[in-house]
Amino acid sequence: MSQSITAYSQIRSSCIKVNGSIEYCDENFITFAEFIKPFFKHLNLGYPKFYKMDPLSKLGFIAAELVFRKINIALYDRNRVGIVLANASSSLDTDLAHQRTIDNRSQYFPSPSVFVYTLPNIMIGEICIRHQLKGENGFLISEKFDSLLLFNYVNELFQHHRVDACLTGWVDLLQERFEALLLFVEPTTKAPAEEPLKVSIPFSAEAMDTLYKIT
Amino acid sequence: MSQSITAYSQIRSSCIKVNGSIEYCDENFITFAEFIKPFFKHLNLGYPKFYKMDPLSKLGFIAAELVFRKINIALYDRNRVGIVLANASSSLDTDLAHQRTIDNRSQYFPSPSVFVYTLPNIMIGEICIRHQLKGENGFLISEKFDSLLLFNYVNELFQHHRVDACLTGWVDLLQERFEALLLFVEPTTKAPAEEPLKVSIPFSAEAMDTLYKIT
Amino acid sequence: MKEVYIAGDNIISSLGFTTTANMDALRSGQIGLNLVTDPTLFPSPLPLSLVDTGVLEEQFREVLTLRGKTDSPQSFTRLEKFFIISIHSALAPLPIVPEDTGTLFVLSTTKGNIELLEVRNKNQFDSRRVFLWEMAHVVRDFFGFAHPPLIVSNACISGIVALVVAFRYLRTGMYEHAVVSGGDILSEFVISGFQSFQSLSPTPCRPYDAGRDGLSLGEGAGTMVLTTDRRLLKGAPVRITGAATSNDANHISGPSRTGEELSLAMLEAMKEAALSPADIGFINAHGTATPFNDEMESKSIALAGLLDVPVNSLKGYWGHTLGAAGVIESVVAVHALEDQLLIRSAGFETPGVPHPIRVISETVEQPMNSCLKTASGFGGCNAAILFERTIP
Amino acid sequence: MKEVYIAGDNIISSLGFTTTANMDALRSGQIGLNLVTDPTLFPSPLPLSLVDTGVLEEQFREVLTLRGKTDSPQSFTRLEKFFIISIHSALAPLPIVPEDTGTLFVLSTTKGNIELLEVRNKNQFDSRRVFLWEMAHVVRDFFGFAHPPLIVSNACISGIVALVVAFRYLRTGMYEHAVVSGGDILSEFVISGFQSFQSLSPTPCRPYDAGRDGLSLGEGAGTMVLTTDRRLLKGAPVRITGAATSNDANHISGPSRTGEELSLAMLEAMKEAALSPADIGFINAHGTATPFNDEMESKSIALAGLLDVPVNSLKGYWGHTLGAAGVIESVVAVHALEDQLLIRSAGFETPGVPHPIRVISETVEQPMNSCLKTASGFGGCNAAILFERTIP
Repeated sequence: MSQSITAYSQIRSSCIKVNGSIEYCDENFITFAEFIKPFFKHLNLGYPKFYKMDPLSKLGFIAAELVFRKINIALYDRNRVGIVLANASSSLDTDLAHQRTIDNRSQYFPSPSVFVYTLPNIMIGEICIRHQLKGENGFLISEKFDSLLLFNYVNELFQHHRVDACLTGWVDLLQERFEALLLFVEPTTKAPAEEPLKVSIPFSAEAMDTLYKIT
Repeated sequence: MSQSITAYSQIRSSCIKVNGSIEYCDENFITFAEFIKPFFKHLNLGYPKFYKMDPLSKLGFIAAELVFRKINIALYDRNRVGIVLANASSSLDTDLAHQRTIDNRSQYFPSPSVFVYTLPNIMIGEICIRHQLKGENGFLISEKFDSLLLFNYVNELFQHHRVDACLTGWVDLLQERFEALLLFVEPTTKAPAEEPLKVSIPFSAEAMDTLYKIT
Repeated sequence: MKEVYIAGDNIISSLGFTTTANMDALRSGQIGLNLVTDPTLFPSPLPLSLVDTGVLEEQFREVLTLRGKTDSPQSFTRLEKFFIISIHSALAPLPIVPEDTGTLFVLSTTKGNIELLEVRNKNQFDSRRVFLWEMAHVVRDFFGFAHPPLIVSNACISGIVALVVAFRYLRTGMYEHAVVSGGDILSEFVISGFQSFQSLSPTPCRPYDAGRDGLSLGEGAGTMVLTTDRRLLKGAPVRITGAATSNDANHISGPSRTGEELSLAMLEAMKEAALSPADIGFINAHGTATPFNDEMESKSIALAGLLDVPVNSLKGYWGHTLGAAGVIESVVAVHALEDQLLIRSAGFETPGVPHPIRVISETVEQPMNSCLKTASGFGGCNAAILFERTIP
Repeated sequence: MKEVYIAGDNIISSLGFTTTANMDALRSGQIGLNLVTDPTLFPSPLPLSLVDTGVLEEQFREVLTLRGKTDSPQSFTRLEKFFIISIHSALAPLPIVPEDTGTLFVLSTTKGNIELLEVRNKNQFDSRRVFLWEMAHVVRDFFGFAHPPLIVSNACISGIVALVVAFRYLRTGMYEHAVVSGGDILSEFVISGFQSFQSLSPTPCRPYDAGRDGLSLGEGAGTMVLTTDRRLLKGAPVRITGAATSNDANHISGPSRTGEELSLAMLEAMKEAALSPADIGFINAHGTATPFNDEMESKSIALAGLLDVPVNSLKGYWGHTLGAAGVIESVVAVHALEDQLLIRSAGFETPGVPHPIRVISETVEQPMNSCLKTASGFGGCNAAILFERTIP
C-alpha cells in the first residue's frame, strides 16, 4: 500500500498557494492579521467564528480550507480522516497574550476565549469542526520542520489501518512570523475520476521536504 | 438572474439514482429499513448517528448525501446555503411510534429519542449537521408533490438574495411507502470548472415535475 | 419591492379570544398559566395555558351563524375551531376577502390534529384528518380561500416562517394580501414528549431568570393579515421590513453553544431592513425558560450587538404555544409598537444568563419604532423578523 | 506486528516519587488534593495536588550524583527536574539504555516551562527555554538519548497520544524500546485560565458524583518504558494491544453532546485488540468532574456497550495533571491489572451521570485481564488505549 499527496496548500512570506499555484500575494503587510483578513474575506466563506480564532488557528484554518476546496470531503468516511500537525512554537503566540492578562494583579482579566487557544491542538479542533473530521488526531512539536517526524506518524496511521486519508503538515506562527504547509494524503489507488482537482505526488519525507522548500 | 439544478437525487420504488444514473436497486425488501441499510453500508460514511434517525430522516439524509457527492460544499458560504423541503405526511410515521409509547398507561414509556423526531424539520437539522449548512430553512406540507410550492419558495430566496444555493425537494415516508427527490439549486453562472460532476438543468416548476415523474 | 403592512390580527389564548382582550391582560400583568389537573393530558398537575372550552364552543357557534354556515360544530376539531375563530376575527373588520385570487393563505402548525391518534378519539373523524394538509383544507374550504393553503411545519419557528414567506411573496408582488394563521392545541402527545425530555417546569416558566428550570406549555392560535395596499389602512400601520432564518447545524434537540446562528438570522433581518442596533426598540425573543435556550439567546443578542436593547419573552404569560407562538407573539409585538409599550417579561426576577441582556422587568411606555422578533426550535432552526412603525 | 510490553514505570505526584509510593497511597485511599494558599499560584485558597518541593530538590540532587553529573540544580526548571527524576527512576532497574539507537524517547506536556513567562521568573533561564522542544532537548541531553525527542502536545490527551505513538512505532519494529514520559507543573498561567472558565471546584473534585461542580488541578510526571523484547522481562508483563484517537468536531472547549466520538475511539481500540465488552476488566476514564465531561463519558460508555464494566477516575486523588495525566493514570492502570485491584473512584458517592455506569465505590481485589484507559480534552480530542495482561 502506498500513499499520495493529492492536494496541498502553502502559506509563507507573502504568498498563498494551492497545489503549487499562487492564489494570493500581498507584500504590504506588517502583521499576520493584516495579511490574512483580506484573503479570508475574498474566500467568502460566511464563517464568523473565524474572527474569534487566535492567529495560529486562523493560519491552519485557511490552509486547510484551501486543501478542502480541492477535495470533496463528502466522498470520505469522516470518522476515518485524520489530522496530524506539528510546529515549533506550540501556542506560544497566544500564551503571551494570556500571560499579559494576568501579569498585573490590578489589571487581572484572564479571558476564557483567550485561554482556550493556549493549546496548539485547538487548531486541529477548529479544522475538525469546520469539515466534520472525526478521525485520529495528533499535535507534535519539533524545533524545525521535520518531514520524517510527520511522515512516520502518518505512515503508521495508514499501516495500522487507522485512517482512510489524513491531513498533515506544519503550521507555525509566533509574533508575525508564520508558515504553513498542509498536505492531504490518501492511498494512491483512491479513484481519482470523481475528483479531477487533485494532484498526485508519492507521499514521502523527501516529497514533503521539497514542498516545504518551495513554500 | 436565473438558477439551475446542478445535482439531484431520486429515491423511489426500488431504485436510488443520482443525476439520473442508477446507483442502487433492490426489489426484494418489505420495509424501508431493509431497503436502505445495505445502501447506507455501501456508502461507507462512518456516521453511526444515522442509525439513531427515524426513517424519514434516514431517507432525507441519504438523498442529501448523494447530492453532496456531486457538489464540493467547501466552495460555498455555508451560511448562505438554504434547505427547503416538503412532504405530505409530516412526521406522522414517527408520530405513530410515539403515540404507541403512551397509549397504554401501564406501559407508558415515552422516549425523548423518539419524540424529537416527531417534527418533519428534524430531517433538515440532520442534513444541516452533516454538511454544516447554516442558511435559510423551511419545511412545507402539501397533499401531493407540488413543484410550484417549492419553486416559488426557493425562487423568492434567490430574488431576495437570501441564499447563494439551496437544497430543495420532496421527502415523504409513511409506513413503508417512501419517495424522495432532492435538487441542488444555484445561480446558472456559478463557475462549473471546479465541479465537473455537476449537471445543469434550468430551475423551473416544469423541470421539477419532469424529474419527479421520472423518479 | 413593495411595502408589506399589517392590516389586522387576532389572538386566541387562555387570556382571551381577541387581540384586545389579550393586550389588556398582558398590560395588567395577568398570567394565563394555571395548575391543571386533567388526566387526559397528564397524570399529575402541571402549569398549562389552556383555552376555555366553553367560550370556544360559544364563539364557534357565533362564527357559524355570522358566516351563514349550517355545519355541525362536531364536524370540526378543537384546533380547526381555533383557526376558524381566529381568522374570522382578524378578517371581520377588513375589506380583504379570502376568495380574492390576490389573497394568500398561510397556515402554521406543528402537530395539527395530533390528538386524533389517541385511542379515545379514534373514529370521531376520518383518519385523514391527522394529515396537516387535510386539516388546512378544512379551514380553507370554510372560508373559500382562492388558493390552497401554504402550510409551514417547522417546529417552534413555524409561526415566524409563515410570516416570513408571506412577507416575501407580498414584497415581490406575487400576492396582494396574506392571511397568516398559526395554532396548536395541548395534547397528551406533546406533553408526554416534553416531559420525557425532562424540560417541563413544575411551576410557571421563568424566562431568563437565574432560577428558571424548564418551559411551560400552552395552546392557542393567532392570525395576522398582511397587505401591500396601504389605501385599505387607516393611520400609520406597522410594516415588516426584514426577515431571515438560519440553522445551528449542531444538534437536533439542543441549541447552539455559541448563539452564532440565531445572531446570523437577527443580523440578516436587520441588514435587509437597513437598521442598526441603535434603531431597535425592543426584542421579543423566544425565551422558553429552559436553561440552555435562554443562555444561547443571550449569546446571540450579545453577538448581534444588541445588549442595550430591552428584551422580553411572553412565555411567562401563556407558555410555549408551539405553532401558534410565532404568530401570537408577533401580534403582541405589533400592538406593543403601536401602543409604545415595553411589556414586562413575566417570571423574570434575577438575571441568569451569561450576557447582560436588558430583560424588561416593568411594563412601561417608551417611544420606539421597531421590534425584532426571534424564535428558535428543535432541528436547530432559528428565525428573526423585523416590525417597524410607519412614520405618519 | 510485534507485541509491546510495559517494562518499567514511575509516578511523581503529591502522593510520592515512586510508583510503589503512589500505589500504596491509592490503595489506602489517601487523597493528594489539599487546600493550598500560595499567592504566586492563585490569590485565594484552592484545593491543589502539589509535588513536595523539598523532596523534589533532594531527589534531584541524588539523581545528579547517581548519574555522575556536575550540573548545578539551578540550571534545571521545576518541570525538567520532574522529567529527569521520573525517567531515571523508571530506567534504573532496567537493562534498557537511552543511548541505544533502538530506544525511542517520547515526551508529553501541555505547557512545559510556561512559568518562565511570569515577570518574577524572567531572566532566570534563557528565554528559549519556554519552547517545548528546548525543554525536551534539555531532558534528552541529560540522558543522552540517541534520537531527538518525539514531543506530543495535544491538550489533556497528550499522555495517551504519547503512549499510542510509541506503541505503534514499536509494533511495526521501527524501534525496540520506548521511554514515554509526561509531565506538567502547576502555574499561575494554568490556574488563572481554568478559573476564567469557572471550571474549578472549591473542594476536591468528585468525578461522576451528582454533586460534582468542577475539576481540581494537580502537577506531576509519569514515565512508562515499553519494549518488544520480552526476554528482558520477568513474569507475565502487561501489554498494550490497541489504541485510537478521535475528534468531536463539535466545540473547542466543551465535550461532545452525544459521546459518539469518544465511543468511536474506545470501540476502535477494542477492535484492534480483538476484545469485546465482556473482556474488559475495568475502565480508567478521564473523569474530570466537570458536569459536562462526566456526562459525556457516561454516554460514550453506554454507546460502546460497556455499562457493565467497572469504571474509575483517579482525578479525585491528585486532580487533573494535564500532560502527565495520561501517563501516570496508565501506570496505575497497569499496576492495578497486575495486582488485580479495582481502585475506588475517590469523591464519588451519589450517581450523577445520565447513564448507569458502574463507578467503583470500594477498592477491592477482582480477577481481570484488561483495562481500557480513556482521555478527552480541549480541542474536542479523545483517546483510548488498551492494556492487557499476558497470560503466563
